[in-house]
Amino acid sequence: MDLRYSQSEEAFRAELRSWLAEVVPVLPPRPSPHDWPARRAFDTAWQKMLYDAGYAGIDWPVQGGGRGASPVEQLVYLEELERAHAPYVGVNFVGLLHAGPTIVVEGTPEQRARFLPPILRGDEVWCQGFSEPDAGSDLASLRTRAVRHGDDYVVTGTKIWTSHAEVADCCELLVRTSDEGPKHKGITWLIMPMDAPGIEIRPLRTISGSSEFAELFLDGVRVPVANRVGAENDGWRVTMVTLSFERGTAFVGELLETMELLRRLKVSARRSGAWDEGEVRHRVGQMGAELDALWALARRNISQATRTGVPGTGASVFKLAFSELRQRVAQLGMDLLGPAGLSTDELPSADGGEPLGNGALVELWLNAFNRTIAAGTSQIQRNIVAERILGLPKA
Amino acid sequence: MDLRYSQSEEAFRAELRSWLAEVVPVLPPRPSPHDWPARRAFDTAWQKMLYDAGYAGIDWPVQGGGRGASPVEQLVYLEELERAHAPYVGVNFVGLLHAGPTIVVEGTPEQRARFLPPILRGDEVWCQGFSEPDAGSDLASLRTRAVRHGDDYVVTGTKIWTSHAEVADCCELLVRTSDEGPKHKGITWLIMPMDAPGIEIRPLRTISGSSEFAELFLDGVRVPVANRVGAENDGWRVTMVTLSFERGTAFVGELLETMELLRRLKVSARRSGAWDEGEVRHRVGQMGAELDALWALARRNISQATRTGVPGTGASVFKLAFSELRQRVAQLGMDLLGPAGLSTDELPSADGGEPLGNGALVELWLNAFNRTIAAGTSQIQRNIVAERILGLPKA
Amino acid sequence: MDFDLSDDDRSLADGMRRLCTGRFPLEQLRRSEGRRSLDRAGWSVLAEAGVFSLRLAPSAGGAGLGTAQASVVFEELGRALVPGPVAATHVAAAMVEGAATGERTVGLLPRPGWGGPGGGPSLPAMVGDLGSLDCLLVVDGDAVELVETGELDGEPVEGLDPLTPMWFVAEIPRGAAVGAAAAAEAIWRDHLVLSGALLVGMAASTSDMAVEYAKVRQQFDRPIGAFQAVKHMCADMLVRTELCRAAVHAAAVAVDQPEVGDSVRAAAGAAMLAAQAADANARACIQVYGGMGFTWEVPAHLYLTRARVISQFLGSSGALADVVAGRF
Amino acid sequence: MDFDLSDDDRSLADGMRRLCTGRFPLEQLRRSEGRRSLDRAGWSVLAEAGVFSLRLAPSAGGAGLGTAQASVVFEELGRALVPGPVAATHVAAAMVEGAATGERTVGLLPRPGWGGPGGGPSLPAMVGDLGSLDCLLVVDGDAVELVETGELDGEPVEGLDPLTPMWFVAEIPRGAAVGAAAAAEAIWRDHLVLSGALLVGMAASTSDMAVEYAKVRQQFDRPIGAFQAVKHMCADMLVRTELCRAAVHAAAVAVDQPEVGDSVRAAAGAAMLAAQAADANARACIQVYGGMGFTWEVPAHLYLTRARVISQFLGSSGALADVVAGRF
Repeated sequence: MDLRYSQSEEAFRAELRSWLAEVVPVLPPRPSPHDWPARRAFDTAWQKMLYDAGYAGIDWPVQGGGRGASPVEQLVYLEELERAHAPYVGVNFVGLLHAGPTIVVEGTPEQRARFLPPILRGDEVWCQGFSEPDAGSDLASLRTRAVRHGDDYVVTGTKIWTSHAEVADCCELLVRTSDEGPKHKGITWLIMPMDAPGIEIRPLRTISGSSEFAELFLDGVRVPVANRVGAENDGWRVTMVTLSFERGTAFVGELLETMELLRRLKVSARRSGAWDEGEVRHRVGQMGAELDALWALARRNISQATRTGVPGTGASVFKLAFSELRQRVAQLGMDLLGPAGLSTDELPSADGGEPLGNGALVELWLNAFNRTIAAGTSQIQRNIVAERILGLPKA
Repeated sequence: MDLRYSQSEEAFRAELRSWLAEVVPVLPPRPSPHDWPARRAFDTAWQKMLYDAGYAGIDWPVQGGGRGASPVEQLVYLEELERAHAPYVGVNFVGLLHAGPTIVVEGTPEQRARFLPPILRGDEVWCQGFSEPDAGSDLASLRTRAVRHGDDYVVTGTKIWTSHAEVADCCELLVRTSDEGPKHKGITWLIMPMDAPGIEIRPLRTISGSSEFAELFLDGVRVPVANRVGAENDGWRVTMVTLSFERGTAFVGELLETMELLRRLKVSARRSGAWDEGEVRHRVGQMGAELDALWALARRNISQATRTGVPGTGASVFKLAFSELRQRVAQLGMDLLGPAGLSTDELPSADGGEPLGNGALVELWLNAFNRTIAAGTSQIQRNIVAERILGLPKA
Repeated sequence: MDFDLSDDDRSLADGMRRLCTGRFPLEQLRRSEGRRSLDRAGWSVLAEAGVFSLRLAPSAGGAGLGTAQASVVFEELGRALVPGPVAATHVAAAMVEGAATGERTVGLLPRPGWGGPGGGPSLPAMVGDLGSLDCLLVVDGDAVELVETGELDGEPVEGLDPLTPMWFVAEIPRGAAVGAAAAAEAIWRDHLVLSGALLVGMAASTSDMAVEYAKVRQQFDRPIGAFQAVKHMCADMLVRTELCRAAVHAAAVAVDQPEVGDSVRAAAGAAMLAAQAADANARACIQVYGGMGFTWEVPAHLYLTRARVISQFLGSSGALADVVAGRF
Repeated sequence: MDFDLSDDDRSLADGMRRLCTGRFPLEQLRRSEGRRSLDRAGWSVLAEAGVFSLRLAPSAGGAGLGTAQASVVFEELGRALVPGPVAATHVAAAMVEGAATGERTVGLLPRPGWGGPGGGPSLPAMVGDLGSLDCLLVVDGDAVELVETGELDGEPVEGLDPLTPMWFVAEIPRGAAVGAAAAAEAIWRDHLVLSGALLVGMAASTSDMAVEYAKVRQQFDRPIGAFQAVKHMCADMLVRTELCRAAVHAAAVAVDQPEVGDSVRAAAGAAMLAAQAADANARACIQVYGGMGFTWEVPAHLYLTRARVISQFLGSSGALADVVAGRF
């Protein structure tokens, strides 16, 4: 067990840190969270900068156009980004962390050549078309149908929770291609061009008022067979590959951001005097210890992934604990805000010091409710932990 | 909604209070919790005193030899007993709160005449033979078999969690009399004399070191058919009657005792200075509010039972909340004890004041673990609440 | 002693529920999301139904009913998410001319910095519905003061609850003294009880929503309510609701029948439990609804944010627990 | 960076687990329930296996290993419920002659009243295994003192944990100063880490027990582990164990590699989480076992009471959280 970084890892860190110190302060102002075209422009411009500097797809294999760095370097990368308050993946989330890695592993050479470079350069944005209104936790029961006509699949159905649909060029799409046998044996993984005719996008408003997600109504959309990743009816296996990336290091950036948030809450509590209450200190200490533990667990998961090549089951343990902790940290923030938490507009602070940022904090608090639902509810995660790790019987 | 007591209820209270003030202070010292014969002697002598004073079977119907008082008077009775620090039912628990009320409702005139007066007079002690090693939460799967031979049932099997077996005269016993149809359709409710040949009693030690429970090994025990309560194979219905008593007002005495305990903890915390910590005060206030709410809920349940004649489903709600609260109050006690909680011997207090009674408190803490298990685990109670009250589907 | 609801109590509740579903259905309330002014016509309907005058003597234009009956009525207002300062205007009815009849809407604030029974938030003060308030009662341990809203310098801000417009008010001026310490305690206590009743109704409503959804939403070829994880979450929601409802009713009865117990302790404890239940049940409701619970469309979040708005003005759980602990 | 256990770490753990199951099987330990003296022969076996000398330099008779390796070893001791002051004697090894070789058993106490890192219980002091201790290290923020047990006036009392005999000690005398503030901090920190490791092993053990029972215990015609209520309880047990294990290992590495972070913060946080996990998992284990979990025969309660004994000497969750909060 060694938590020190090697010389080459430290060299990578130093080089990255100095680059970030140069570019981050002169970035244009962040766009409004509600202005999706502006967000796309900002996030893809940032991705282009990373690409030009050699930091795109840090842990993607070299044959996928990535840097081929180790998971540990990916960790250093995330640490430095957070430290520099640099932008994170934004609208490139699905391309960089979901679809891209899946195509690296499961795509054909032609698919890799066509789809990977535009992701890394920030030229193309992806969205996700997995869940359906009646296929949430029970994803394998999805019913969006694809029927083969010549060189195309003709796709009809409804998708939901499609992130960034309005600004996306491509969609990773799960479709039903067979009704025979068990339901997860008739699913196929497709790449759908978002400019194909027959796609209707209806934005879905979340409880924080954002329209990060949409519903997709697909009516006879033609998707070339050449855009199929993996074999027909083998899409469930491909999906498990995709989800293993989501459940791997995908939350590390948010963990580091949450640690930073807790530190800010501590500073604010000291200033306001709330720190004098044992309960506030104990909540900070309790959550601080849990964040430290999760950071240790993340590094353990990454060390094990480095050894085995794939993210392990530790990811479900991490996700389960972190999603609830994120909610509790956000709750402490709300409690410290007091009455100021009743508004999403920025308010002056009571003591004249730097305000805690009540608008951003309220939004973070509301968005945190999503964490125990998205990417597998906590109930589903507990099933996974109990059945796959502990070997308890299915019901 | 009226929380005032009527004139007749207040008259009953006054009369009882003055009787208790007279007799409780001159009771002999309480026996050691580990000396069962002495406990039997103490508890039955107390029951005899109650009987002679007209306070035995306060809410039993008059035809069962009881006082026939209303549930509200039963509540007054429990309040006054707790207020006077009088003994509670002790080893008479099963007879007074389980078997007796069941025989009142379901027994034959002969059974009532034979079995009820000795319970009320403290002449006979009862124990319970319901659960089996393989039939706990799933009670209806019980396998202790009774085969009819002439005027007797011949019973063979194993029972567990039999309270006070070693000092009992009678046992309320569930046996299997049929294997046909659903498993709960082949059960019969019997009264087994504990001096019958073929009964072996093996004490079961609990985590607090007490031997309150035993295992019963029954090998060809003869029980007269005349001792059958209800029809053959109709014992499950009779059992539900029995359990409805257990889940009714059975916990009210313990609720009042827990309120008294919390008040003692407050006094102790004030003396030690722990009261200066916001967390200690907030725990007391939180639990105090929950105890007040449970006391309100108990009175609501009793008012509804008075109207309908039977304890309602509110009892499961009460049991679920109270069993966990009891554990939390006990935990606060342990936390206030600090190092003194590491011993079950009585220790001098740190500040020279009256000690909190660490031995008794540690025992109470350990016994509280039983509360979320006995009389239906919290998991089973949640099923009952969800399925019977909310109408959610069975799995 | 008969702590069950009487037939009169039940028909009072039924009547108020019918009024709410008829006049204030949620679909209609939601059309005013983001509103900055109160629906005055709706306010008059509430006044005519006796929501504010219920406890006044018949000679003063009231129904002469008790706090217990008021709590039954307010539970229905909470269930329906009826907006506006209903509890404040109700407790002000005997003190502020025109409150009982709905002619004047009255807000209630703890004097900022006051840490007495129930505690209170410190500056900056947020005041809900300020634009539609005629006056404010400001309460601390010593007195009740009446502040005309014209004297307040409020800045409109976006509210957390889309149905409760908010104003930021940097300073609360002193007002005319309209009551002494005893009145202050009674007003604060009654406001805790009736706010608690609103929160009970909200906890019950999200519990009902979750249970209904768990019965119809199918995943893995069965209703999700058949899975123990969901089933037990629903059971816990019911337990929380039943407990705080019993607590609020007992506190209300203690206000009406002082001889049965300490009404301040009962009010503080009941408000605390009701605030916790409304919050926890709204969260559980979002979780049972899954992804849909995270949408604006499903109203679970309206219960979550309304609960926070109401609770914020009652004092934190810790402050309320302190009151109970001191009097236990 | 490679935070995974190395092959050497794993064989160290395997070896210690074999030693424990061979020499300290639980059935055998349980035969000494109520004992008042330590099994000296067993103590020597632990010493020979290097439990106390592990971190000493080879020149001092040790194995020259790190705290990380010690934490792996102590997790196994905790899992097996090996009794006696193992963590205290280990951290005293470099300071007290004969501790490393098992010739002297050493206890460790915070100076009563000391509220420093990790805090400490106030009087009356309870000392476990006093009758078998040769000496005690008494630690506060300023110094480490060595107190010979002959100077202590202890009264034997019935212990909460039947495998840890207790003595009541009204007063802890001053002893010889054997270390200054830095040594005191290091001793206290290392004791937190190794006690944390014991608690991790205990949390893992009750988790394993519950999972195994849930697989074999049948009710309603299926293993109880097929019911989500039980299944999810087991999942939560694993989550707690994994989290505190990672925390204890990270704290141990921080002791060995000071440049990677604040070892005192890591130690306090890890000990706190491990104490919580050992307690919560023992409770969950009792609940999964149902009635059997409430029997003396099933060892779940031994883990519950041992966890309380160990945790009591580390300071409360609040005191440990304060350390983390101050340094976060």
